[in-house]
Amino acid sequence: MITFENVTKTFVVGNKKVEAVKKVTFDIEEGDIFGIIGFSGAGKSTLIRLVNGLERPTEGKILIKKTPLHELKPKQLREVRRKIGMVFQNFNLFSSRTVEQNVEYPLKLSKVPKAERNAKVKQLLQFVGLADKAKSYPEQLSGGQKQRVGIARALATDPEILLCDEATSALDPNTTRDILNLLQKVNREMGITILLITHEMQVIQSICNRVAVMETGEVIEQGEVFETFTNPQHATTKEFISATDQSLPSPQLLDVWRAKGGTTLYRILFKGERASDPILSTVARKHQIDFNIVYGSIRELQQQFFGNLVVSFEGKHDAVIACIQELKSIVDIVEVNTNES
Amino acid sequence: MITFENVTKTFVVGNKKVEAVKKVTFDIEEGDIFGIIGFSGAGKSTLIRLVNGLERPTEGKILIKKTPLHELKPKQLREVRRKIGMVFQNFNLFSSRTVEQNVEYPLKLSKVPKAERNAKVKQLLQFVGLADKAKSYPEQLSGGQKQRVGIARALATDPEILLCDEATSALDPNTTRDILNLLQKVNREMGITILLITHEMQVIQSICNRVAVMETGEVIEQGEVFETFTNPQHATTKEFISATDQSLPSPQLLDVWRAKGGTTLYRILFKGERASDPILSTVARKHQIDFNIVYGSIRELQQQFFGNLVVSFEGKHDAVIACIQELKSIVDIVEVNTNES
Amino acid sequence: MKVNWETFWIRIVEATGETITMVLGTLVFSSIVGMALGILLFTTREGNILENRFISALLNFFINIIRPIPFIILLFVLSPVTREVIGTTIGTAAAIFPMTIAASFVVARVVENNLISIDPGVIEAAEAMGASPRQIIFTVLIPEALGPLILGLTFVTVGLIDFSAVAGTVGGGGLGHVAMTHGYQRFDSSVMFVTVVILIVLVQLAQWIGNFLSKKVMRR
Amino acid sequence: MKVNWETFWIRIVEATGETITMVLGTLVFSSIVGMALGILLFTTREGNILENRFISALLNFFINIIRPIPFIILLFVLSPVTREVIGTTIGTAAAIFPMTIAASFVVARVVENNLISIDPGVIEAAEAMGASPRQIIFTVLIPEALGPLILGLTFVTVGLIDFSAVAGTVGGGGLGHVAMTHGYQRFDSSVMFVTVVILIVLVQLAQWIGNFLSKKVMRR
Amino acid sequence: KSGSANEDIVVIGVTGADGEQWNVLKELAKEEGITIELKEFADYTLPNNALANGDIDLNSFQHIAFLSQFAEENNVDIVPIGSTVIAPLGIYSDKLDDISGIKEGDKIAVPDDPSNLGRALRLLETAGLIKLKEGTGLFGDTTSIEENPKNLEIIPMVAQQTPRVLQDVAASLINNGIAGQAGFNPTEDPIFLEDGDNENALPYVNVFAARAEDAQNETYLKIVELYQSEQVKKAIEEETKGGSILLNIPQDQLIDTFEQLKGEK
Ligand SMILES: Nc1ncnc2c1ncn2[C@@H]1O[C@H](COP(=O)(O)OP(=O)(O)OP(=O)(O)O)[C@@H](O)[C@H]1O
Ligand SMILES: Nc1ncnc2c1ncn2[C@@H]1O[C@H](COP(=O)(O)OP(=O)(O)OP(=O)(O)O)[C@@H](O)[C@H]1O
Ligand SMILES: [Mg+2]
Ligand SMILES: [Mg+2]
Repeated sequence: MITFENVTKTFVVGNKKVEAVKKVTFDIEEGDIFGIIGFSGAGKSTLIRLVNGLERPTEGKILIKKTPLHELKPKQLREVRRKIGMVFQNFNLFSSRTVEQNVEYPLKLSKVPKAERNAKVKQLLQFVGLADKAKSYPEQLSGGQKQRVGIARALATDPEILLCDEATSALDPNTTRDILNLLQKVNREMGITILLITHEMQVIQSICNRVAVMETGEVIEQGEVFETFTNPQHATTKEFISATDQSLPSPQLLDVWRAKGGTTLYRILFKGERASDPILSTVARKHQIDFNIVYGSIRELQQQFFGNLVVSFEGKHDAVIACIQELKSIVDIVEVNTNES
Repeated sequence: MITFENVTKTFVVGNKKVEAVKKVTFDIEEGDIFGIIGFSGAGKSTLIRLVNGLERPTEGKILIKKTPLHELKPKQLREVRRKIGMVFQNFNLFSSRTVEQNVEYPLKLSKVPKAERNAKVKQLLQFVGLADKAKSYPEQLSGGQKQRVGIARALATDPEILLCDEATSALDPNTTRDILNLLQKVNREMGITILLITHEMQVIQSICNRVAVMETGEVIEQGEVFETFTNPQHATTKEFISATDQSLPSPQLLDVWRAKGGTTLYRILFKGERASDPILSTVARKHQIDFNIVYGSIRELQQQFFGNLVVSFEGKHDAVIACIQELKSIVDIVEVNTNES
Repeated sequence: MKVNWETFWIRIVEATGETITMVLGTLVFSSIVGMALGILLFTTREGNILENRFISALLNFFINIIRPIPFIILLFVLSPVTREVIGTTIGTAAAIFPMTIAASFVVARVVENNLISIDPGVIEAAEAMGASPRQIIFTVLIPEALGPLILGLTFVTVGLIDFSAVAGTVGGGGLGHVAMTHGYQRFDSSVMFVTVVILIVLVQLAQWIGNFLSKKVMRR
Repeated sequence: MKVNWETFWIRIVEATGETITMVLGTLVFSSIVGMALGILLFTTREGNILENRFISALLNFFINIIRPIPFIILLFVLSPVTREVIGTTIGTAAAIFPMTIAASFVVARVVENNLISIDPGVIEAAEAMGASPRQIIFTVLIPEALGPLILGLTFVTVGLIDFSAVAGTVGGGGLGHVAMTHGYQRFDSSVMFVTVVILIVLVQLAQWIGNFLSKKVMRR
Repeated sequence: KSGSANEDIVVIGVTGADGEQWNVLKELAKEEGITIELKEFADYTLPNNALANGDIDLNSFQHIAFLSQFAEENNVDIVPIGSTVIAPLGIYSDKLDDISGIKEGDKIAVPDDPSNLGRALRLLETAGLIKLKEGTGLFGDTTSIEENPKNLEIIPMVAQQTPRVLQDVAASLINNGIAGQAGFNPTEDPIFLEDGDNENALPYVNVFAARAEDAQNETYLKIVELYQSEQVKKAIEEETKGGSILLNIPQDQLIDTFEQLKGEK
């Protein structure tokens, strides 16, 4: 559906060059919900803006449905763009239009009849929870409300591709969940391909099937979400995952733990089927020891279980050692260094 | 430090009235990191803008250090404002100034000598990771970079009060963590009172000591963070907390669980000291049954442990019943209804 | 020597009508032409939707050729064209034509100036939705800049009222002309005073309408 | 009746100097006065930092009193003041004074028009940091609108070059006056042509400088 | 609605600066069944062009000298068909009582329209203040000055402005018609006056002009005749305080002067 071939985008600031996107190559298949994650300034927005030609690559090419973007005539480019919805990071709402007029705008461009437009706008506003703000102007909206208008506007024309640049960053978890569910729904029911940028691993975790991790312009890792989460290759990816999972307690908390005479902590990683087996409890019981879950989580990822727990074992020293030994053969288990975390 | 006395703010849109803030009364003490959370459009931004007089209350009054804002002469109001830093939800950077000039701006207003200004700007930019963007203009920055400039600018004058309107919404978790740590640091070391708005419970959880929950203009719940988290009174508050903790697996996952013949699930709530005792394992071992942690997390909250786990028990039916009975006397434990979650 | 007010007030009424005719006529035509030129000036700028160095340079050059020519000389130069288009070179209608030409270029600059302040982000948003340049012009540029544009056109209108005095020279008549010939040239301050007062009233009216409309559009 | 170019070119050079003097002189003074007035117009608007209904209405009224008065009449009305301030009512210096008065009001409107497009958010940000109205004006309003402001001033400058022709008729001299008297009125197209070409060159130069500066300031 | 064929309505191009006499003339013409429509111009070129192009039927704002020059330069067939007034040019001052009081470096305001400027320079020459170059015709300008012993600063400006700047100059050259309108007494105030009766003044006689083919149009000649009436004369005298003098010069003589001037440069 969308192919990046060795794409580089360089900005010139004064006499400095900023390589916002560096030699990026990857494919987004039809029907994907493709997530892009990366630190602030990694080049995510620039990358997504290349897809609909808002930025032109300095090098390389972008293909949409096998057609290279740069070969399109202006009119053809517009045709392509009509089928691509975009939610902007900074909303870009028309200040001269009310909420409903903003959402109606792309429908007008596509010459949809008035009655149909009205119905669609109403339905979308209902969905994003802004039915009562239909007649408000953007400057009369809160940050999250603006973002929701942007989302409704991008969805209005039932695009084939949806580009979301941090579409839920200003939203509370409930609204985020609703929006993400909607995205998943349009993806499933209408086969819309979604490319979404986020800095929240949870977003990727909850709806994406594929993910790319960007760092300083490069895509440093990409693949299936479950694979990437459970077996991250790159340090940055690990950081993102651990940031979501807060896989270790804070140093302060560890201090508290130690001060109270807590014993050695172990971090155990579960994934896939494993998470649903009572490994820990079976092994511990076998060795006649207790364990205490100090920290960590077991979550859902692409409808599989996945998690890590920080535990301490309490019981005879030998038994603990044996127990850990046995666990090592089944799951990933490492000692947590309580001096530095 | 900051007192709201029965404050109401009404906007008029066309001939409709929007009550953005409704009869709000509360206190923020010196040294607080006070978090405000609420759904999009709840009135958070309006509330925070009342503190430095960017909005005037329709009713009620706001006192800063016991001085009512509305009684201040323009010059006095400016004096007060110089001691209040503000991070705007939509950044509001000066487009005619470079990154460093933006950060320098409030220092210039306060007539800080050039050398000192330079040093301060350099230090702040270093901190927010934008030293290499010092000469860039706002439109050349990514969303997160703009937000970081806004943060640096608000901190430049070492204000006594810091107002943060979604100061980390556009930031990746690493940067967010750094910023939050910084806020905590300035709060601790320099006694700066912080009022922050967020829609992420994690933010509140990690640095706030007090929290207020807003809904449709009203403050529906407020108090110590630990108290509020562990014992939320209001449905909305519970929703926020559960949204963070994703305390239950998704219906899909539960289906999978059931399809695989999984047994009844129980949700156990731990808090405070309790979390660090090996309750679960002790009791289970005693009853000779195994348990499997299917879902959930144990986290840190205000340097205490806090969490909930969804577990299944495997063993003889009677033993399981007895085990659950015993657990009930120690912790909160409820059966998870796998038909509807 | 001084005018006889008993009969002269009719001339003043006529002149007021002539001024209004000239100004409104010119306003209508020059708004259309000037808007088109101004939009072209803006959209052909570097990095804009119809970026075109050549047209941009040409337009800039051309507009600045017309503006500095003293109006009466422009009038003279244009007179063959005026005769072709209007059928005559004197009278109110004949004044509107060269005034329109001159005013269009003023409007063009004012329009360009106002379009420049539009947030590039919203233009980009429309582009991303597949809006054609034509659609962007009519559904984004004009509506987004409408408030300031109205103020800009009001500014031009006020200028036109002043301008019409010069155009009066060619037999277009109007208050400015009366002020000049019967007032200034004949040293009759009563005429000067009356005409200027009427001019001021007209201008206040125009400005009031402009302010009202722009405030309505801008909601601030 | 045709001029003798052997001697006349000196007059052209002189006239060019006079035009430049008048335009630059007027530009400098009217920018200062007009900027101040324009800022006052903007800041006293409803909901703005110096909101003041009375001053706002007064200024609006006053500015629109001066603008519609035909320049030659304004000149006449102002002549006692001009004599007081400049010492005489004839000559280039004496032309600058009434031109400045007239142009200031034009600049004021242009400035107001450009300030209106500033994002209210940044003004708010400065307010929140405790900036005084004076500081907001100098550190926010002017810098944030500088690009369009420069274009606006360029627009006025081009207008002034045209304007100076009228001022020339009362003894200010300048190219416009030469074009009128030696060219137009004497049917000498060579003079018309030469003067108009010089005027156009001056205008292109002014516009080029304006475009260059504004582009530099606006980075687009 | 205008055009030579129309017998009843006559459109006359005038400068608005002329006054009451036109209303008087209108009344008189009405009695004769002629409707006069006035088109006011503030410029000296357009009324001739408008006449040549048939936009108007007659005009009356210029003297023979200007008309001849216009006809020559623009190659149009316009001729004088009747005389109106002559307004001698005077030197006025509010500081001096005598022309001899003009000092080194003084400022002199002169009208800037070509005919009056040439005429003004002539008058200054007659007054012995400057000397014009050999062969300077009726339309000299400041570059035609050969000698300027007192280094006078001669400042051309719109004719109506010269009386207004008296305070700022040593002397102004003012057309007596204008001077009268400006409130001077044209017979007593000038410190130096053009000789209106002189043969030399003939070029400065104002005329009605028509397209050549209309030179003998009866309606037009009737208007010319009506202009010479007592009522019109009185109106002119009142308006200009005697600054403009009504002249009745036969058409032949006007044409002669006109043709003669056309030959001059
Ligand atoms: N200037 C205004 N005019 C009219 N209504 C306004 C204005 N500003 C805010 N509102 C309305 O007031 C309510 C509260 O807005 P506010 O910006 O305080 O919400 P918020 O809690 O900050 O939301 P978010 O999390 O989305 O930023 C919203 O319904 C909004 O539409
Ligand atoms: N127009 C521009 N001119 C110059 N530099 C730019 C421009 N746009 C982006 N950049 C730079 O390119 C880099 C990538 O920016 P981009 O907006 O793609 O980041 P991002 O990954 O979206 O970050 P964020 O999560 O903060 O939005 C940044 O360093 C930014 O400063
Ligand atoms: Mg971005
Ligand atoms: Mg908000």
